[in-house]
Amino acid sequence: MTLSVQHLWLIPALPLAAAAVGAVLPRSGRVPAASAAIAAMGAAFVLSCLALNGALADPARHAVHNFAWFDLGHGAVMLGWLLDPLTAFMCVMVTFVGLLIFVFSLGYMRDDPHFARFFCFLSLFAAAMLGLLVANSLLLLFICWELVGLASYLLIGFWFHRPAAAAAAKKAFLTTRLGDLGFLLGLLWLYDSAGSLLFYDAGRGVLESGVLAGLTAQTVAGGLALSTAIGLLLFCGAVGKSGQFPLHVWLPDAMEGPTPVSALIHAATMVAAGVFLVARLYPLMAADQALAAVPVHALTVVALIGAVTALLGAVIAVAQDDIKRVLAFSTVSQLGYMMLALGVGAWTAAIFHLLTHAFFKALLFLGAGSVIHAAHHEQDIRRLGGLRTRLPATYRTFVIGMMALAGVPFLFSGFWSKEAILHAAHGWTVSPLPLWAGLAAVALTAFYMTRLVAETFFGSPRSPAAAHAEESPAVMRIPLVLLAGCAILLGFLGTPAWPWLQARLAGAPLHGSLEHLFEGGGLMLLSIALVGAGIGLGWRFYGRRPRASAAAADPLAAASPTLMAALAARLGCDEFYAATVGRLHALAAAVADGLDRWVLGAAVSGVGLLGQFGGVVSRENDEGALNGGFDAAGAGLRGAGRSYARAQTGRVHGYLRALAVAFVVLGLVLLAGGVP
Amino acid sequence: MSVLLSLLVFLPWLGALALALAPRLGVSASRRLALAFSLSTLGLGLLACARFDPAAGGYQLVERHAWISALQVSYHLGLDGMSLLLVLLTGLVSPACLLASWRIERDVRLFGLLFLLLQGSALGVFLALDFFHWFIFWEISLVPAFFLIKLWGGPGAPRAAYQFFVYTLGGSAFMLLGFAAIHAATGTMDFVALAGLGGSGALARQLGEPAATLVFLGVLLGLAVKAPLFPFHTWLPATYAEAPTGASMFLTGVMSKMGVYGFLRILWPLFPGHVQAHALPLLWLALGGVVLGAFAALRQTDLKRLVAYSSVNHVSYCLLALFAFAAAVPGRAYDSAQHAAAFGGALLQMFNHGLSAAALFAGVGILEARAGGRRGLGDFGGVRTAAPVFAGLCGVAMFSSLGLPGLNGFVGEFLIFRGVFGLAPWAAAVACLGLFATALFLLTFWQRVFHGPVAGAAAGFRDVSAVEIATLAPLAALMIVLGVWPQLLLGLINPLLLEWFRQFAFAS
Amino acid sequence: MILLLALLILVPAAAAMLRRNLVHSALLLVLSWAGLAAFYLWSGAEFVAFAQVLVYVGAVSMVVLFAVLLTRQNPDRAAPPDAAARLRAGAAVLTAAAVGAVIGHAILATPLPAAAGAPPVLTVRQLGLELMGRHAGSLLVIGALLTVALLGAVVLAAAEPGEKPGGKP
Amino acid sequence: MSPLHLCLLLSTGLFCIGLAGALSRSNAILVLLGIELMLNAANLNFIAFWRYGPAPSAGAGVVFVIFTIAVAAAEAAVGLALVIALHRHRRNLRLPEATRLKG
Repeated sequence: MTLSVQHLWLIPALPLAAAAVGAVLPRSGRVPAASAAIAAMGAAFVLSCLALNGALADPARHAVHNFAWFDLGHGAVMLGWLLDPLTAFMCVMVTFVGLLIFVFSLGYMRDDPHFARFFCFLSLFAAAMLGLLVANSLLLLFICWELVGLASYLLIGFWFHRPAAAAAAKKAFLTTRLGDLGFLLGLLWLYDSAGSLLFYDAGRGVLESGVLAGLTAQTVAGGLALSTAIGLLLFCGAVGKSGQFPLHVWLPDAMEGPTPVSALIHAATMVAAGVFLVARLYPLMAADQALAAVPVHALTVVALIGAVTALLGAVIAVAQDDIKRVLAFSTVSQLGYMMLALGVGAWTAAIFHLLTHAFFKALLFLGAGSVIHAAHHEQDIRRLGGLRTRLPATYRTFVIGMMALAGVPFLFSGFWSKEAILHAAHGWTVSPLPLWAGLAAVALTAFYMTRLVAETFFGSPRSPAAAHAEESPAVMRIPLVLLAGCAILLGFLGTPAWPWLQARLAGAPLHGSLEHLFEGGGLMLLSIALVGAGIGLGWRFYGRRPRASAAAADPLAAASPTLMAALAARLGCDEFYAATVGRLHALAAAVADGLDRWVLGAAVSGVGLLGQFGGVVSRENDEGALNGGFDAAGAGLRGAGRSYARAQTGRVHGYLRALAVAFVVLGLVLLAGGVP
Repeated sequence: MSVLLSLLVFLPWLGALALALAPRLGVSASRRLALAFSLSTLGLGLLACARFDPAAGGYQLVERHAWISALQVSYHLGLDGMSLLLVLLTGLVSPACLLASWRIERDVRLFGLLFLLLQGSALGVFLALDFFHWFIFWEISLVPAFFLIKLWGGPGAPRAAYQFFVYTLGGSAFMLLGFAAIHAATGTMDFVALAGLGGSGALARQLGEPAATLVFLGVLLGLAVKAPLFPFHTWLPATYAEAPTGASMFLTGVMSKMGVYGFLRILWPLFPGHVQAHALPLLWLALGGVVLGAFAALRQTDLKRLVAYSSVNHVSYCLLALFAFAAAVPGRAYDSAQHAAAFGGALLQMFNHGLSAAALFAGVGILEARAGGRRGLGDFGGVRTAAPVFAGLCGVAMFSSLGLPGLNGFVGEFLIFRGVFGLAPWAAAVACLGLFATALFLLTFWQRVFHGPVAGAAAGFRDVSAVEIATLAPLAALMIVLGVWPQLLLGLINPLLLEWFRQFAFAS
Repeated sequence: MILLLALLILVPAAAAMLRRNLVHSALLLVLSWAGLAAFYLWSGAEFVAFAQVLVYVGAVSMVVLFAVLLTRQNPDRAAPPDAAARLRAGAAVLTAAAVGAVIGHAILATPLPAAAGAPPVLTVRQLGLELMGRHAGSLLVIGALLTVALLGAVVLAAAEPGEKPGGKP
Repeated sequence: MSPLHLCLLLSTGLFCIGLAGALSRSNAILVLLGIELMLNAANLNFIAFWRYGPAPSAGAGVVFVIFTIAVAAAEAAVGLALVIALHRHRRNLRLPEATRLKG
């Protein structure tokens, strides 16, 4: 049984319907809202599996169904659905992880008064995300891209009465929107040059060779190929959405949202949308690879940004004390990995890592959620500790997630996907930087995850909340166990010996043999050694002698206080932006505002020019000086009117007499001038 | 010959007359009567919509009677896709304005009377096809607007009203002079006839240089003040801020469209050559409106001023599309898809902005009413906690204004950007700045007022009443519908786009 | 003939303007208006003549008389002509004379057709067709004007509500 | 001297009498009557031109006169109503003293 591409719209439509139901339900409609959401998600999961089944039958085929959104008289604006293995795998992942997280939320959000609204927003998000995946048009993708941004905004700010949450929501929306402006410009440029935004359209789509050849043939400013310029602009959107340097600042703050939201949106799915975008547009991004004479290739930029982000995220994660922020920076770092993989040409490896990461990162976040739920919303790892015995199920699954993330060899999925990326980076000839950055991040990841586990679960409880933690209910534990299973099993879909997933994604024939398992063994050994070193060091600093109290100093901070302080402050990125971009905006606003008032004065009266000079600074001054000019002009008119009014004596005889005299004068003038 | 259009124009005036002749009408009855007459526009507009054949092109449901034969003036009403769009907009926004003014207790009868006068004259502007009565409607609209602002406005209202009146009247005076010259040269003031002359270049020849340029500038000035085009917008923030909520809604929702309508109906058809020759500076001005309007909004602390500046920003998008099209003409082959996108986008944006800006003003009006006249950015906090339904409706309007896909604002802005990018890429790039600043100030507004702990005037904030829901909900629902299904409106204007394309493409 | 008519028109008019008694003035004016009607009759414009008789001799004079009677002043407040009034009268006569001189000069300086043809024939039927045809719009406007004037006169003359008749506002 | 000249002179005379009266008398009623006389002079002109004019038309002059009479009647009605209102407010009809409407 398969789902044909014509009916692919059902997958996003089901959660959308659930969101609509949730939106009209009253606050008390907790059960219907949640059951609608979960049922819709379950159905979407089944449909996604059917779609995958269909897509795998012919993996090289891009099945499309295009239709006109609206007609302008001169050609319609087209949208469409696309079914290929990339879409299908992503849909299955999103619906499955989403379903588990929905179930988990039943427990986590049990006591929240806005339970129904939460499920409404979650369903809205799922709908938008799935719409993004099945889109066969960059425009539809962009629309859903913005809608996931909206859902993210609503969910980060779910507890909007907390100023921090409200500010984080705004920051997330604005930062991603900054990237989206690049996306929009790229989209417009692409539309303008290609005349279409459909990905695949029987030879006329923008990802098909005919159009791509046209795009690479033109050069624009700086000698860039047109496709490079468009690709880079589109990549801006991915940078914003996927939290890549330099627009990564919003992601850690987004942890102000409820933890299931962090798991679903800011770890597993939405932030991976940028990676998905680049993977989807891979033919476009890679179109300039054949050109030798261009200053830079689009993918080179992607690889370098990814490398920087992977390293930066891992470094900052070392010094974070909030359990969710550690995971957030780890997400930044892992997304950097994926970008790196895309940049070095291994887009299938990137998607492989995306899928494995989605499962184990969702697992980690839900585990963190379980801890937070149990410990009465205590998130600071310095004040946790000793939860190993109190939360055994959470502990076990969390450690599986940690091992997968750290890349513990052979058994865990993260190892295989990460190896695939490192292998590809090793083979990249342009620059060794991605490989080095990737290897460094491997060690750092192992280190900070060990730190996180040791601080949270080992030692003794360091706060009353931690001491009285109780294991979460089954509705929260079962998703953890399922995700943990996936975190292990999924890796075997893409081992070098049997790269089924990669082959299916690329639509290539599968060549599996056990001999390939240890291909590039030297690199694999090196990375295993680095993982071991990271875990060992982490255990040495944090595991062997757990900290005694919440106030005790961090062992690393004791060794190098300045470095750790800088890292804890996230290397000052936020401050830097506040000082530059924020200031710039404030300045532009002041100039615009001042100019406005200035023009007012100049245009209307031309009076008070002197006052304006200082007036730009002070608002009140401005109002007085400039609008004063307008008033002066008005007063002048009124004065003239008053002097004229004096002639208006109110004596009827006077008027009549004036009339007569005027008539006589007029007659005399006419007579003297000679009447014709 | 149908009298539908005359009915459309004069039924609100008839309503005003009815109110004028019923001095003892009670407060509630006055409100209802005014609302009923105001709703007539929507009903008749839909009727016109049903009778309108989009495929036919040209003006439909035309009414034409000789009027003043000495001046060759005729009473000439007609409807094309653009007029229809704006008539529908007026029909939607006007009842909402009256509903938003439901809480006014003082001189309700006079308020309704003036408002219906205003509504009728706006409809007259959208339907008249002869400059003579077009201008009468255009000027008459100022009078009720002036009194609405002056009598029911805030503390600074008298000055704002005078400023509004003098500024716009001053602008129109030049336009009148221009048309006097046109009439002297051609002997007609009929738009259809003049458009024919303008399209063939005969109008400019008959006027001769430099008279033609002067006339062009005069007409431009009159329209630029009304629209407003940067830098002639300075009357706007004070006026919108001081006007009562219903009047602000109408001013931004409908009257600002009168200016843009004039650009499309008069300036361009009559002076295609001049528009093209001056398009580049005009394009810069429109860009200035987009960018500076958004940034100026960022600095406002008065919510009404903030929304007013956002209005400058949004209306400038329409003008941006028009001028980008004009600027691109010399030395560039036409790409009809870009042209269609730019114009279609401009028309949609007019409609969309009418809805979203009116809804935003209504929202601010509710805030102001609840807070006893305070409407500073810092006077509120956590309104969403206190009034979730209100917050939801305002949120739809805000995100529509911000251009979020899925809501109506996006479609228009996307088409505008699509067109502008193809015609003047740098302008689109610069305008993106405005897009970002819009998001910035709207989200700041949203965060400060609706989020955070309940503070300031939000304490004891009641959620929306039935009347307020009736004001906001239809607008919000339409925003969603039009965001998903823009064909609903585009179907009305598509043939018009083709027609314009033929006209303008060969006018130069 | 015309001189006779001129006498009939001008003398009562001048007398009316000079009399101090308003009732006398009004009655003298009726005479003058009747003279005008005679002039119209003589010119062949019968319909106008009848209109003149009806409107002026009949209606307006009555209204004037009513107004005079309604506003009859107390004898003690009718002040005798003072210096200012005399000055005003002198100035008025001078002005009027100047106007008359200008107009008269203009008339005499203008060559006008001397021959008087047969008076044009205008039946009432023709006049009616004329009124309802070419001038239908104006007729409507005049009708509206009369209505409005009637209403306005009633509103103006009616005692304001709450005001005692004769009381100071 | 053609008849037209005579008629015009007659109308001039009437007009000047009316003007002199309107200017010299202080009583509002008499001022109004003066104005009525001036209007009558205008009517007289219309008829004279209609009768003796260089281009006698079908009936324009007569129609005009009828209209003028109608307007004059309206004017008289409103004017006398004003007179009554004035009297009610000021207890007299001396126009030189009625200057409340000055600018």
